[in-house]
Amino acid sequence: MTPPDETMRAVEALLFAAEAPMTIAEIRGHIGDADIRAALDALAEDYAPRGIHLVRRENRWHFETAGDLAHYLRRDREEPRKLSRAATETLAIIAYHEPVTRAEIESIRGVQISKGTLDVLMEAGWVRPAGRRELPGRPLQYATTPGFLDHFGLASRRDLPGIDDLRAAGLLDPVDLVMEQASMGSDDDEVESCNNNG
Amino acid sequence: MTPPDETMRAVEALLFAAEAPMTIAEIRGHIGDADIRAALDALAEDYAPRGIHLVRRENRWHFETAGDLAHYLRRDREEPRKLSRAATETLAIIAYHEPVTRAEIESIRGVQISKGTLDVLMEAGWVRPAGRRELPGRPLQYATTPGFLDHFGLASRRDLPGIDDLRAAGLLDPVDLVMEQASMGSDDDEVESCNNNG
Amino acid sequence: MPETTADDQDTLELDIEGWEGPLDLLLALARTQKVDLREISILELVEQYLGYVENARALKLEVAADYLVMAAWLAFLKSSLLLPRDPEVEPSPEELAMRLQLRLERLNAMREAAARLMARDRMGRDIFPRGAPEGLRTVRTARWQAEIYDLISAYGRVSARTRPVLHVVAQRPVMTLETAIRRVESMLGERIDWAMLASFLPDVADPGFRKSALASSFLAALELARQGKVELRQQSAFAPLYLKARQ
Repeated sequence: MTPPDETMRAVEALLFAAEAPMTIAEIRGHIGDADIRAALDALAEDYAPRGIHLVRRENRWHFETAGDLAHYLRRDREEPRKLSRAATETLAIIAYHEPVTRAEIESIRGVQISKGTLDVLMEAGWVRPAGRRELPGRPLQYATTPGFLDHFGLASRRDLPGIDDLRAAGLLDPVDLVMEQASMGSDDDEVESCNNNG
Repeated sequence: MTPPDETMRAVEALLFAAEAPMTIAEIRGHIGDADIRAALDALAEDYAPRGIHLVRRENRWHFETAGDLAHYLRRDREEPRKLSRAATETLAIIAYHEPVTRAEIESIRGVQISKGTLDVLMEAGWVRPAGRRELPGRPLQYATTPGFLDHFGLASRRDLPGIDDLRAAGLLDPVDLVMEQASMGSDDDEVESCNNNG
Repeated sequence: MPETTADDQDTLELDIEGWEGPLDLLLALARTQKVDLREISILELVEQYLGYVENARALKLEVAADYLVMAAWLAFLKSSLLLPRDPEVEPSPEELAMRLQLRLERLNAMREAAARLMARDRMGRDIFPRGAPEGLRTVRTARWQAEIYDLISAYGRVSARTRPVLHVVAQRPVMTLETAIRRVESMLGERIDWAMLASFLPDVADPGFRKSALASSFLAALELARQGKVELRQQSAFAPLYLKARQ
């Protein structure tokens, strides 16, 4: 790579600052009489190994970022989001009953689950499809993943407290139940709020 | 000039594609763990002889055209806003003294500043309100913005022309408003306007 | 130096527009003395200023008040500098003179700084950023969060909701119409004579449940009468209602 001469530097700056690709005639309009074509070729060669390329489309020239670096130009940002109640309940049912079909989850929950709920759990990496049940329609079954155990700090599913433990802990309290029933109607909204959340 | 490594190419592409100058932390957000600073330094060196320069403004980096090529790039009729003498002097006073109150600006210039002067500078994105001075009346202070450094091609305020000499000569010492008022009769109004300000 | 201009036939005006106030005028006068403002003679500067303003007044020009205030102050400064010193007076005239000189230096410095700033290569005029940046994208992905407590309490909630263990519904103090019909119908079969409606009610203390049972049993009586299974008799409005199975 030789040091660029004045024409190369001018063409380089011009194309960099240009709002659209330029023809050689347009470049000459700014820079005056010079071997624009030679400068373009030299620049294209200089930039070949770099993160920016000088590219010709039809008869217009412009700079663009190298194609193999495109993935750096997008940034993945993780944002913490709280799992909705519908999703948490669904996850709990899968954890306690796996492998379990969607129909079974709905029967246990007593409420239908929206499509998004299982998607969220799979996106989170906590739930996976676990084969099909040998029943008419061969419904898909769901089970938890090792990532699920990891996230909740469980050595195995047997570490989940049983129903008696839950009752002892007051988690089957009828008071909860009354409130539960009062708020049952809002279950669909939760799915909504889960999607809008964050 | 050595062939650029992957980090250099990625930083190069990223700053090239970015719509605004980026901090090292922002660059790392896209590229991940790597010696970004070393890559920036190497790139700045690579580009030094070229028509495009890699430039640092405070803690942000970006590419821009080389200053000596201005005559190829100047756009017809697109003169940046022509500033009044009052506005340019006010801008200089803010830049060299910041943070500075309106009364201090008026004391240095020896005249009141008209209402529009600060507005013009703020509209241009060069000046911002910078908190209040803990004085009676709690007058608003003004300071420059990153956009100011950008526009005037300054790496930081330390880069302001002649600032070290001016400081050494005591010409940037805080303005002693009380003494100034004692020595010059016409300053009462200025203090008034300072208190009414903001 | 600004010139006086003939505006119309009578009034002459000092070209005050040329100066941004007395300090500006002073600075211009000082620079006619010396480029280095630290070497100017303050006395000479005062003379120049007073002469300038005097000249303007001699020409019957309108001179703005702040120029006159400055003139008065400078005249005072001049006499202080010339008269024998009064050590009681603070600040001393020399110090006042030094301060005036510092102000002029300061204004001059900022004026020159402004000029140097404006002469720099400026973004959008001499220096350009990339004209058509591709832009960077941020793709937001959710990192789902839930605690083990959320999980097990959710399961507790689901269980509580669906397990028959909790007879919460049966405890509600209500007798449904269906129950009342079955009950009245079966009790009628065991009786031959007229019997008051009240005698068909269950023997419970809960007044809420009694009220519900009474209402439902009354409706049951009407429904059974409609079906032709019972005869009803009442002496007058609000009198006790008697039921008897129809044979």
